[in-house]
Amino acid sequence: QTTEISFFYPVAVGGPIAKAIDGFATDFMKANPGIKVNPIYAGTYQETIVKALTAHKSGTPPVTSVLLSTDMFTLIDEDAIVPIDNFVKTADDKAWLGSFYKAFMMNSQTGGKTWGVPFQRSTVVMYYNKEAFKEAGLDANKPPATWAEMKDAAAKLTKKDASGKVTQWGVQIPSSGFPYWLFQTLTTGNDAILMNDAGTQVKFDDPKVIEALQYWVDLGKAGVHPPGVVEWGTTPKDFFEKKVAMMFTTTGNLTNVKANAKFDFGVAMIPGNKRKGSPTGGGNFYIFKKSTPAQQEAAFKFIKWITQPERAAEWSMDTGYVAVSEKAYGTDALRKYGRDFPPALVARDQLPVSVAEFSTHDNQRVTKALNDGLQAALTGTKSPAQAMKDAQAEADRILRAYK
Amino acid sequence: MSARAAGHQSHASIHAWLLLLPALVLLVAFTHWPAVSTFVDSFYSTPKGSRAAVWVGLENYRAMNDDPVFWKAVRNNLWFAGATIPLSIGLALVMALWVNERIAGRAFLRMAYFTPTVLPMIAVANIWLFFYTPQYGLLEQVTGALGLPSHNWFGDQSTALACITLVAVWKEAGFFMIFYVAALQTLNPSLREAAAIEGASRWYFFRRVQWPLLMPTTLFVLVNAVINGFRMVDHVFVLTRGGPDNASTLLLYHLYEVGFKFWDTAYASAITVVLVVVLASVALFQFFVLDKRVHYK
Amino acid sequence: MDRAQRLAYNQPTWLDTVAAWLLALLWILPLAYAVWTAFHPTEYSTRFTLLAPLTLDNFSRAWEAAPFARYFLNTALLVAMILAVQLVLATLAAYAFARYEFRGKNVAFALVLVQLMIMPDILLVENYKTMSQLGLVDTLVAIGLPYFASAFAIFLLRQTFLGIPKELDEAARVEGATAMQTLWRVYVPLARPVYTAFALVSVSFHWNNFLWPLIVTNSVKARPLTVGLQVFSSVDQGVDWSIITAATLMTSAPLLIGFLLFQRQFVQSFMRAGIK
Amino acid sequence: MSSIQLVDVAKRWGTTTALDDIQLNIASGSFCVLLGPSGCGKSTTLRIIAGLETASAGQVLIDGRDVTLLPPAQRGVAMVFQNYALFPHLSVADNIVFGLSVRKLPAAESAKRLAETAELLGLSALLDRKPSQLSGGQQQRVALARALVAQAKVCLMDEPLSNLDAQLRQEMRTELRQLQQRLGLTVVYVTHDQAEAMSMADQVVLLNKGRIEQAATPRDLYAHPATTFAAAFIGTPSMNLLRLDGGRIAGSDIPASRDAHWLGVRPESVALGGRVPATVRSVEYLGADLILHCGIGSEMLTVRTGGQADLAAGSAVLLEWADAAAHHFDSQGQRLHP
Amino acid sequence: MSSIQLVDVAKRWGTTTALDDIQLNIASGSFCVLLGPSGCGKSTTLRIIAGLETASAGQVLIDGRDVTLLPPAQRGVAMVFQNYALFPHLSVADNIVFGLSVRKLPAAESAKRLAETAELLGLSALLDRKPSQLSGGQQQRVALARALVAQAKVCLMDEPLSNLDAQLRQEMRTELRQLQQRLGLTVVYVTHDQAEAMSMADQVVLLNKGRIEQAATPRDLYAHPATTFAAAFIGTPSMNLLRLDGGRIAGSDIPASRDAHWLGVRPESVALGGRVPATVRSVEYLGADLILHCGIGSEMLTVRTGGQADLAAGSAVLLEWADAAAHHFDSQGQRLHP
Ligand SMILES: Nc1ncnc2c1ncn2[C@@H]1O[C@H](COP(=O)(O)OP(=O)(O)OP(=O)(O)O)[C@@H](O)[C@H]1O
Ligand SMILES: Nc1ncnc2c1ncn2[C@@H]1O[C@H](COP(=O)(O)OP(=O)(O)OP(=O)(O)O)[C@@H](O)[C@H]1O
Ligand SMILES: [Mg+2]
Ligand SMILES: [Mg+2]
Repeated sequence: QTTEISFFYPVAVGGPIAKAIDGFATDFMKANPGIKVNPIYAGTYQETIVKALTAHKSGTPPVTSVLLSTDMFTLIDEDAIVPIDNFVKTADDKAWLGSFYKAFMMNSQTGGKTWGVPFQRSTVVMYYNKEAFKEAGLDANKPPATWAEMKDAAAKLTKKDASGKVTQWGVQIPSSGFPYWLFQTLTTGNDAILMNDAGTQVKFDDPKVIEALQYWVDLGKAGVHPPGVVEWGTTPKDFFEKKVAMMFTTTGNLTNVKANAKFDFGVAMIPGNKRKGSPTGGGNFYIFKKSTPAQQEAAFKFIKWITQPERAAEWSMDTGYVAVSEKAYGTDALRKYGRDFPPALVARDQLPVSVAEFSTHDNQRVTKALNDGLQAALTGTKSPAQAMKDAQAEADRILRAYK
Repeated sequence: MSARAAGHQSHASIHAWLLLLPALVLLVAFTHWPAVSTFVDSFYSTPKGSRAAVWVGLENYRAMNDDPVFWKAVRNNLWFAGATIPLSIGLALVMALWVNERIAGRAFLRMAYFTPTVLPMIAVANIWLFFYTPQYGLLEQVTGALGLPSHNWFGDQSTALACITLVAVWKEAGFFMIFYVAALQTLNPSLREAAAIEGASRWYFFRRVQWPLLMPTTLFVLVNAVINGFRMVDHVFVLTRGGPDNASTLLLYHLYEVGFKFWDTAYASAITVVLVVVLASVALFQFFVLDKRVHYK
Repeated sequence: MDRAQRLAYNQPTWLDTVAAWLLALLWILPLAYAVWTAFHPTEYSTRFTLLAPLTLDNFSRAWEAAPFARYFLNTALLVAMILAVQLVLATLAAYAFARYEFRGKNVAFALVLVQLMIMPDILLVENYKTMSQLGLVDTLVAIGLPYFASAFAIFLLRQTFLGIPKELDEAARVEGATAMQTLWRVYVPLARPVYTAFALVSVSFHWNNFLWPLIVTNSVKARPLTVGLQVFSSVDQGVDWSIITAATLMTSAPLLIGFLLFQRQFVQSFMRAGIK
Repeated sequence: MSSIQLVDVAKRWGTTTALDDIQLNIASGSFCVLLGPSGCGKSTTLRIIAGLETASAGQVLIDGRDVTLLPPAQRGVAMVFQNYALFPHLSVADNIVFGLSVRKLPAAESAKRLAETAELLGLSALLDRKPSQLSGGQQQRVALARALVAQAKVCLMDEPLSNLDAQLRQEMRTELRQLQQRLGLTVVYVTHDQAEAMSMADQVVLLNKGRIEQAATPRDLYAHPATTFAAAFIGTPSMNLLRLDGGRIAGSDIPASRDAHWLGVRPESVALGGRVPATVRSVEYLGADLILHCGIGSEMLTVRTGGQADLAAGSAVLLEWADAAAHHFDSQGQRLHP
Repeated sequence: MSSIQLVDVAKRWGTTTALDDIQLNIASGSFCVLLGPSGCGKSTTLRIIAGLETASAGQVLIDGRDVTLLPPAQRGVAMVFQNYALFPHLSVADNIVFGLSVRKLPAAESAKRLAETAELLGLSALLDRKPSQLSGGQQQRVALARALVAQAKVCLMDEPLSNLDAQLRQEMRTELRQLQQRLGLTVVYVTHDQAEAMSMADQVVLLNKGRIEQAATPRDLYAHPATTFAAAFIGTPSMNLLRLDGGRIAGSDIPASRDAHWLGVRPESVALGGRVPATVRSVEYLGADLILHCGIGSEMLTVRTGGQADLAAGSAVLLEWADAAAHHFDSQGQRLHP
């Protein structure tokens, strides 16, 4: 008698992801004849959670799904998922659970329980155009490491044509879609943490946070960063087109950049001010509550199988995501890959200083309050301090119910 | 007499209802029933996990009243509708007048105007994204060549909504054009000749004859345009996601965020109810009131 | 003597012609851009030089990204099914509205019109519930069901039927035709242009519909093209116009080609439909 | 075989009465024309016979059978509509056999009847055309063929010729009449054209405001109109009705042969060259005829004379008419019998 | 004041020739009727005069001025369309003053002219109605008012009465003609109804297949048709055309008064009681007249006689006609002059 488990997954990077997932599922089923895995492509992350929660609300959710790590609180509040700890019984299981990078687990645990298992995880890094560095008289092998250095470098990298119009910006930090995530690269560097672990308290009006935002706004004012809100989706293209010399974006873009940048480029850790650091991001596995114990067990087995080092390494190379465990980087395949293409290791190296992606109860609503504040500051309709104060007030109002 | 007539009448009634039945059953099952339950839900709190929904009366409506984003969306939407409706109808009319005449390349023009209707919005929005991209986007390439300064179209609060509006107009005008062309074809050609003999210019003829006679079509198109003015949001998802800072949030997009991002289904229901009531009254007003006034025949 | 065929009183001026062409070029620009980008390598997606090399690479990449062959089949089946059911149901309902006097007619008509206003997207959760109660999740039928009764079609056909001379109806009755026979043999053939017109609208809508099909289907066997198309709007990675435009052209090609081939008939249909 | 009786038939729509107290017998195999001005209820009467409307009161008998409440298809009647009501999407052949195929007649039988009927009406060469490709006269024959092919013995026609031009109308009248006689049909025919009624009918039923004004043979109707309405409605130019004032034509001292309220004389009964002086007011040349509009006293008198006569407006003429040609009506407009 | 000349006018659409070599003089203040069967080019001629079509060759002169290439508005013509072309959304008053308001006439002047014209045509009580609330005859008068109010001296009319019923048509003819005379208009009037042409025209232009068959006064046309076409087209019932065979009526031994290909006799010129034996084939009763269709040899002859005659189909009759009433045509259909 076979146990059938449905598995929703989103696709957030290019390439034949669906084929890779189907391949994993087939391999898994070969190894575990009693289980039938049914992978279901469910669109983008947002579409996947809409699909999963719609199904949950009508009583027939998937057994497991990859969803954003930041959706944890939402899923808990909807009473949609069960803690992973329920299934961790043997020592082997415990070792497995302990093998993930701590940075990734920060978004997967709350209230002493583990709710998600890291799968396709990422972090923000800085890509830079080495040729532009050389042209500007900068050392292409020594990317800026601090805010001050970055601002200087950006100033040198900004090029204008005869009419005074900028033809190449020094640095670009996109601010559409999920500005809060990029903003965390600055707050983390300024040694500020935006929320507490329980997801019930935010600190937007912390002076360090305001200072970070001020820095971002000042980059624009200094004329080294494009004005207004910068589109996330076109940022890589801006980089390829040499319209920008340094860009902040996800490690998930590595394969893309490698394929399309027609110049020598470098990947660097995010420059810091008081410290270094960057938020993690990406998706975790969750197991849904409204499925049979047998299915949940089977799903757990599948999750454990697919996050084994070899597969994590393969997945990382296929997609550009960060492999989720130390051991994955120990595999031959990934080691060789890292040697041939050192930029692939930058994200890993940044993990020790990485922090959890911003996530709270009623996550999207609170996030939106922050996003709106950031965009207001970046488009100049509010001062950074005012924007963060308003965002804080709104977040407090929303989170009141969860205290 | 009445007995005779009544017999026929009731027989016909049964027959008519039988014909309507399949369509009505489906409408009720997939439109009215969900709509009613949405209406009911709007008076309860959002069920979360184990917390069941409780009766909260008008609480959700009060929250709506206090929600600045809602009001921003209302304002934006009014602006958006206020711009798309006249622009798309006006362009549609101009297009229809052109392709209704013997203009050079009529077949090509007709096809060109109509293509937006055939292309999927989700995909086309990405193309528009390119058009608006700063520095190397198509628009910038043109303005750049003209020596105009660069502008971040979607990244600026003052232009984002206008850009969204333009895309909507592009999508709509060709569709409406078809209705106008159809109506123009039914106008008696000798009216134009009569006007020509009287010495009316094209503009005068349009103003005094064509336009009033197209009134029923304009109303039909208007109602569609009003509805679409509140229903078209596909492109917002790709282009601006409502930003920057809600500068391009439309009601339905806000509704989507509340319902499927915040999962505040009760509050979403309240917004839905408001939206549906407003739109339904617009449409019913047209069909049952205005319709009778603008028909000349 | 060089004489115009017709005098100037109804001739568009050259100004009109220029303006009309400019507008048309503007309108077709997205499509033109899609064609350009899809057939050129990525680096030319934002640069327009005449000598750019041509390639079909983008199409093959797009084609491989999802089981498009199956999706094409599903989409074709789906739009055909929706259209067929819509036409049948709307025909019956429109006939009732156009040719019968009965109690509650206005109420019923208002109920139908209301559907024009209620966007199915908002009713996702409720409708999904119904589908899962009916056990229809992940079937083509489930995608179509909420759209089977189309208020737009009912409205359009009712208008058309009202415009069909009453004598034809009476002639058929005198000849012994039942109401159903009259409908089928007189009304339907006479309304053919409207059916064509509506078919165009319906097919292009459902060919491009996305959210509901995504939510209510799970497997390749029931999913339409748009879901496949969505693979390319990869959020993390930014926009890759080359592949998106290739995929767009690929998926809308049947519609575009169909429209090009039959545009005369379509436009004439709309015209003869005399939709008012 | 197929007589038609209307007994006490009335038709009301809300408060308007379209027909009132209609009594009518139409003999089997006869050609009955319903004649009258617009809105008098001709179509309504026909539609009540066809079953397209239900009478508000009274009964309709066909062949003695009460069909008042039967639907049209069960009455055994065929109908030709004013604008033919041909199905524009069907070929001529399909139009003709529409009723047969609806009634699921075997294909062979249906083809046979089609061939016969088409032959009869000279449509054999046109069977594949669409109605829009036919001339008015041909369309008319198709409509007729559709009515005939069912072999119903009663055929109802609502102004079937009104859309045709003068020449064609003329021809079709003769053709229709011959056909009716050949097939022995009972035809009820609606028209508002009195010439048509006169030339075709066995019985003319003249309607006015929902009531029967007179039902008679054409000759009887022409020779003995029962009312001034009938007198004025039949004939072109229509009968002169001169008001009499103390036995004289109003405004003159010309005596009438007997006292009445109205003196009626048909224009063709007035001859030039008599004892009655008159002034030509206007002249209408019609080729074969010349129509003179003359003033006598305060009355106008129309005279039909030969086309070769050459009289201009303003001339003085002398007129005369035979006593036998004079009709007399009382102040209610009722005929005074001698 | 406002004569019209067409010089060598031709009109071609692609390969079809609608008009060929048209030479026409229309005197100022006259009533000219363009007559002919459907498709003969009547409307095209009218529209070329109006400027709604351009002639492919030739010139149009109005009052001696070459207007061939002028747009309609600059030709000083008014036009009444077949279906009236009233603006359905405008009131009667607005319809009438449409042209005046185009020309920005002062409101006072415009109101004055409206009042006068409405008065003239008896429309004063209807000024606020919409065209759909008018009867056919009233609509016709509104169209006429719109044409008259501009005070153009040339008025073109395309079958303006064809949509009216017989009675109304009769009245409108008289009214129109009187109006034309009163205002001294030059009217060009299109119709395919020969009776209409005869009763209204000063000059009838008979067109056939894009060419002028004959242009003459009604009496001349009737008395001396130039061709068999003209002979057959004018008059109801139309002229009998009997084929002659060696100087005798084909299939009989009745001699004609002279040798020709065709012998033409009008039905009203044939009298009963003469020397020519014939058989009545069918009979048509029209009240005032009785139409007999008689066979002579292999030819048919229509005879018009008084309505009181009582002859049934099948009777043998003797007929006669005066030599002066006989027309003769050659094998090309051209009139043979005595
Ligand atoms: N469906 C209806 N509802 C109300 N009144 C009607 C209806 N049909 C006919 N009438 C009225 O009944 C009267 C007789 O109409 P009917 O159609 O029989 O006239 P008719 O003699 O055929 O006239 P016409 O020659 O114009 O066709 C008219 O006054 C008409 O307005
Ligand atoms: N726009 C056109 N294109 C091509 N042929 C035309 C056009 N208009 C008219 N014709 C042709 O020119 C000829 C004359 O047409 P016209 O309309 O003048 O006829 P008519 O005498 O007015 O006929 P009717 O009495 O039917 O109105 C016809 O053979 C017609 O088919
Ligand atoms: Mg009638
Ligand atoms: Mg014509």
